[in-house]
Amino acid sequence: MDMELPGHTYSFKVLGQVYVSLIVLSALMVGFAMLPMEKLPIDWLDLHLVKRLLILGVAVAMAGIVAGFLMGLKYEKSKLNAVVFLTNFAFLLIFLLFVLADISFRGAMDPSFTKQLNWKSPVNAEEGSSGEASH
Amino acid sequence: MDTTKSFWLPEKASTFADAVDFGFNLYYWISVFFFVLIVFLMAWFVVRYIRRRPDQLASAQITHNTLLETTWTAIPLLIVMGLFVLGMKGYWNMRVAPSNAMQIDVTGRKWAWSFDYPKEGISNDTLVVPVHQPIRLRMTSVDVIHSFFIPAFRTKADVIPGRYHSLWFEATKTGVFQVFCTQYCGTNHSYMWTAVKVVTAEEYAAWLEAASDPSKGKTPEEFGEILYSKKGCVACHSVDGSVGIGPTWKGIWGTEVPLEGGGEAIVNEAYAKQSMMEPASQVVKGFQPIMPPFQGVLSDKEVDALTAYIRSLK
Amino acid sequence: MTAHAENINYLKTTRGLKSWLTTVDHKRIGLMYLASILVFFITGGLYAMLFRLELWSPEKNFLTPDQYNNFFTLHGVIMVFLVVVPGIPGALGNFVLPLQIGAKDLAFPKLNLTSLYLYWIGAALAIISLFAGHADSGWTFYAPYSLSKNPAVLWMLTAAFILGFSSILTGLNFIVTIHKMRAPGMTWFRMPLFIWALYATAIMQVFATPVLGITLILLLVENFFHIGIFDPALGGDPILMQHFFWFYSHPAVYIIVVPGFGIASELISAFSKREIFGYKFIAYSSVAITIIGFLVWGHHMFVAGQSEVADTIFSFLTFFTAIPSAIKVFNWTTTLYKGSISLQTPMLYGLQILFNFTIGGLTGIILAILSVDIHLHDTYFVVSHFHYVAMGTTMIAFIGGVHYWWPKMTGKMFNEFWGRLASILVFIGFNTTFFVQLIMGSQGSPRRYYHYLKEFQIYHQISTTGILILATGLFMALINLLLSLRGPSNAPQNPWGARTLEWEVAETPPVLFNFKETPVVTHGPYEFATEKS
Amino acid sequence: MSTATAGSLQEHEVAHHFEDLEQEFESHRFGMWLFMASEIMMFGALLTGGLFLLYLHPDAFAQGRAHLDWRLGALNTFFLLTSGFTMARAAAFAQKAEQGKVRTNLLLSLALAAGFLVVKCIEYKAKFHHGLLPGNAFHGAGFTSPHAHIFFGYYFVTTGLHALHVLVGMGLMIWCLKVSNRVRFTRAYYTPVEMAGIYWALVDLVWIFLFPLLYLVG
Repeated sequence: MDMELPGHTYSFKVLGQVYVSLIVLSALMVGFAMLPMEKLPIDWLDLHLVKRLLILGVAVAMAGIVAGFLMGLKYEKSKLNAVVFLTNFAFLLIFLLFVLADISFRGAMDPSFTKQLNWKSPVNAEEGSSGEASH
Repeated sequence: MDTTKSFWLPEKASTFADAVDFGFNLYYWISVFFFVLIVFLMAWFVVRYIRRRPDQLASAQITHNTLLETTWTAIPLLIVMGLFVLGMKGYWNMRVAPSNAMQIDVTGRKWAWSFDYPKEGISNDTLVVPVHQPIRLRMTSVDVIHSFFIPAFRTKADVIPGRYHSLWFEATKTGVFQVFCTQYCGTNHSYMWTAVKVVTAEEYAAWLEAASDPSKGKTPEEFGEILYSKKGCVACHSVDGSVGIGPTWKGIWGTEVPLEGGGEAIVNEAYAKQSMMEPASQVVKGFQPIMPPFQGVLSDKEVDALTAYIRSLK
Repeated sequence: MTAHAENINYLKTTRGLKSWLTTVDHKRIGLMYLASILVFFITGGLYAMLFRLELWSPEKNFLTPDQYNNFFTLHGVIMVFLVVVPGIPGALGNFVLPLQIGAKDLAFPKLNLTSLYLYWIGAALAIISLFAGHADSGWTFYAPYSLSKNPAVLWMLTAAFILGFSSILTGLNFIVTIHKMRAPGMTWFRMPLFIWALYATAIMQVFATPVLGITLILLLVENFFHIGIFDPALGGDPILMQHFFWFYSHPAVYIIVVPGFGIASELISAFSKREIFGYKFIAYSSVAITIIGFLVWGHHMFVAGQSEVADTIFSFLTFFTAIPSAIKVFNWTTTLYKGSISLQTPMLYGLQILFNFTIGGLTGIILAILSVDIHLHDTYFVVSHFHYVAMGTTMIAFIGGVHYWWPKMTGKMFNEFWGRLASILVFIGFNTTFFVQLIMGSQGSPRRYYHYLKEFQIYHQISTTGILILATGLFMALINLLLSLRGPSNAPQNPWGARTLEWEVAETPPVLFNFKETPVVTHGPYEFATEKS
Repeated sequence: MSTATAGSLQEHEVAHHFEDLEQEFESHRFGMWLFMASEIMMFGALLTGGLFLLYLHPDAFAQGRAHLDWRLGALNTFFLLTSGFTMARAAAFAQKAEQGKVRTNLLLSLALAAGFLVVKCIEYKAKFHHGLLPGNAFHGAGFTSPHAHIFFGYYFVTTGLHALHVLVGMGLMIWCLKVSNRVRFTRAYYTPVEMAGIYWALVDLVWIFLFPLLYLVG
């Protein structure tokens, strides 16, 4: 009889633990952000990047907990939904990496690529400021 | 008749053309081979195994053949990897200009090109370049994305607002070659043409000298008429009275025109100059405020010449 | 009536307009999609004919440049968002999918109706756009051109956004149905290849279309509030817009063409009475195309100003799309070997797909060769290439599929003679229209040109002649099908002798819940017998 | 065991085209997941765009972030995480057929979601007040980056879209409350609460990434 019941049975204890760990992790995230880490006397490491990666790591951990417990991925009988969820992030990663492959190598061959010009476009002529071209 | 023009490809006039045409032709014959193979097999099977009785069944059911399928996975894979290397080499060569390249600035606007020779201070509507000299174009647009395409040189690059994009080439023979805009840019996209004039080094030097002062020996009206087509006014303003994207210039001088948003203006020197520098400020009623500003594009002398030309159009 | 409502023909269970508009029956929804898509196919086609006639000579004939720009934009938007993307999944997929896997309906029948209504709302917005001015941005909506606050473009953006939703919901419905609703015995490798194709398509619809959604939202917001994400005048990057757009629109090309592959597999197998050659290779190749389809969008941007590193990566990956496509073509050809080939109307379309897709695929690979693409980019060569794929493969498959399942949908047989004649005209017309465009393009004629060099006139004239033949063929096919509706309900249960469930088990036309009792599947979709000799 | 009105509640019936309860539940759950997948793609693409802009204009992002109050962001994070917790509890109580507690938890989540929106409104109002607006409307003082308006344009688009999802989620909670008046939730049938819960967890998930991107790094 139990076999025919859909889904998993929620446990209040687990839910409580999940909630507490999410709150702790978000406090940790804010903590990392507030830490004046970049002022450390270390120059062989991009500390801004380290900080961002730490924060990202906490966010990913929180996302994992939300998906696993609140959305119930951990209890799935077939792993289908988990596959969907991971595929998702795989596609997003592709998008991110390839867009970065564009922007971070612009000008690698021809430095004039990187230069951003700054002027008002006549396309938005309605602002009336279109004449103030400053090349 | 140009002998380098073939059934598939236009004439060749740059150092890239041979490599690109080689890639095209190589791939073309590979395609022809596969296309003929498929169509021949298809036609042969259809003729050979056509159903003769209504209840006829297939004479064999062949569900798969791993060797065959692996073969026709592997062979195309090898071919395309070869093509990739070929394309990549050619492309990187097209992107890196040699260090002795001569730089010319290109500006795209709706719907005209202008070419600036920074060292000589020349601005022109056609690209004049010496033969056998690498040329690097530094390109930008003042409104929307355009694309600069010279079929005979087999090269092309988008011209992007807010940023420079570059392109280089080395012409291999003299002549006049077509330039197209290939990124859709609005009403007169298909009129946004110009030409590359490839000349010998001596002719180029002579041209530079003459071009440094285009108004020499001309009346303001004559110079204005040249500017009218050179600066792209012709795309929107007619001189025969027909209504284009902008008002016609014929007979407009001295008249009082109603303005968008109320009011009127008399077409005089001040109004003409204002309309060239800040077109959006006083648009004639019934027209769109789409004219690009010519602030910094036209010199005072050129403005005067254009004004004189408009005045002469009775 | 003593019989249960669920045991009578689905066309007769209830009557009246209201019963159709509120139906949740996938078959009726499929038919309503079919009718709507045909209307827009004709509309989009008429625009194409008008601007092709205008191109008869390089100078003005009867359209102004603005009208020309407007017409090719409308042709593009209507054909892409209202015809080819929803076409095969919406009309044929809806009708056939549950029948082929032995389900009573799609997993979410109400959601399915919602998709249809969203399609109609999107269509209505597109029609409003026709009256709101000249939408002239091209179907690609490139910034900053599309940021000029043109009301017609804004309506079009909204329309495309809504149509994207419709597409996502259809895809979602299909995936769940294929996973959860298959009849007993319908294992993954007993599914017809059309189902595999729809499955691959649906994955792309669900994963890629949201990115189109966000692109269109950002374009709308940019138009109204100038947030400066895409607008270079405000510090944004127009290339980023192209990344966003093509991240959807490249998979969209496969959303368009993969269902066409599915239909090709069905037609070629059924009319050769041959088990499809290399079933698993074809099935996996559909899925492979899906995944590769997400990795190659940057090949639309080789001249757009992205970094050379990105260009090179995208070019490398693009070549891999050639492999699954080649596998399919070879497998279809081999399926004909030792078959019992019947050249009935649907098969004539099936063979046309093979012919056209061979050209469409081969002309695609050359566009991945970086150095050659620089020359061919944004010319008629590209136009011709994607018409060989979207029209020559997908729409031909659509028309072939409509002929193939027409007896099942309506219970009527169409006239074979006129059907075959129409299909031959379509073949001649299509290839006349588009083959010359390949030559014109490689000669350097840019696309979206109202005014062109005199030397290209002969190509344009051949192309315009072709479209007239094509239109004649298409109208002949349409009239032939419509006339059959007035004829007797003479279609046998399985007129083509196919082995899939919708022909072997379901009645013609099917009953309300498709099968009188849930079918149990005991054989593969293409297990035909062999001649004893 | 359940509320006083339980006697008048209907039992759920399996829809005609499904074989059994399990098939129905699994289909709904899978469908919901696919929908979540497409939502994640949409927000994910938007966040990728944000990283792109961060790369393009790092100073604009740094200066923009300095004008956001991380404490309000953290408060909102707290609201969303707590409401996610109460939504999961609602589903847990639905399984135990405790209709009354389901309703309490739904109302609690609704209140927390409303709290989120109130804080959001306070933040928006402050931005309007200081002229920190997108595009040409931007007239904030003290910025050296010419592109600071892009940060705020991006801020309004992302948080606006997220707030729209919060509103939809609140709609779903209200719908669940309505269903709970009509249908008896049991261990065998608690689908509406489960689906709303999954959707709400997604709203959490998106915020977990938005919060650091906008308020913490930059």
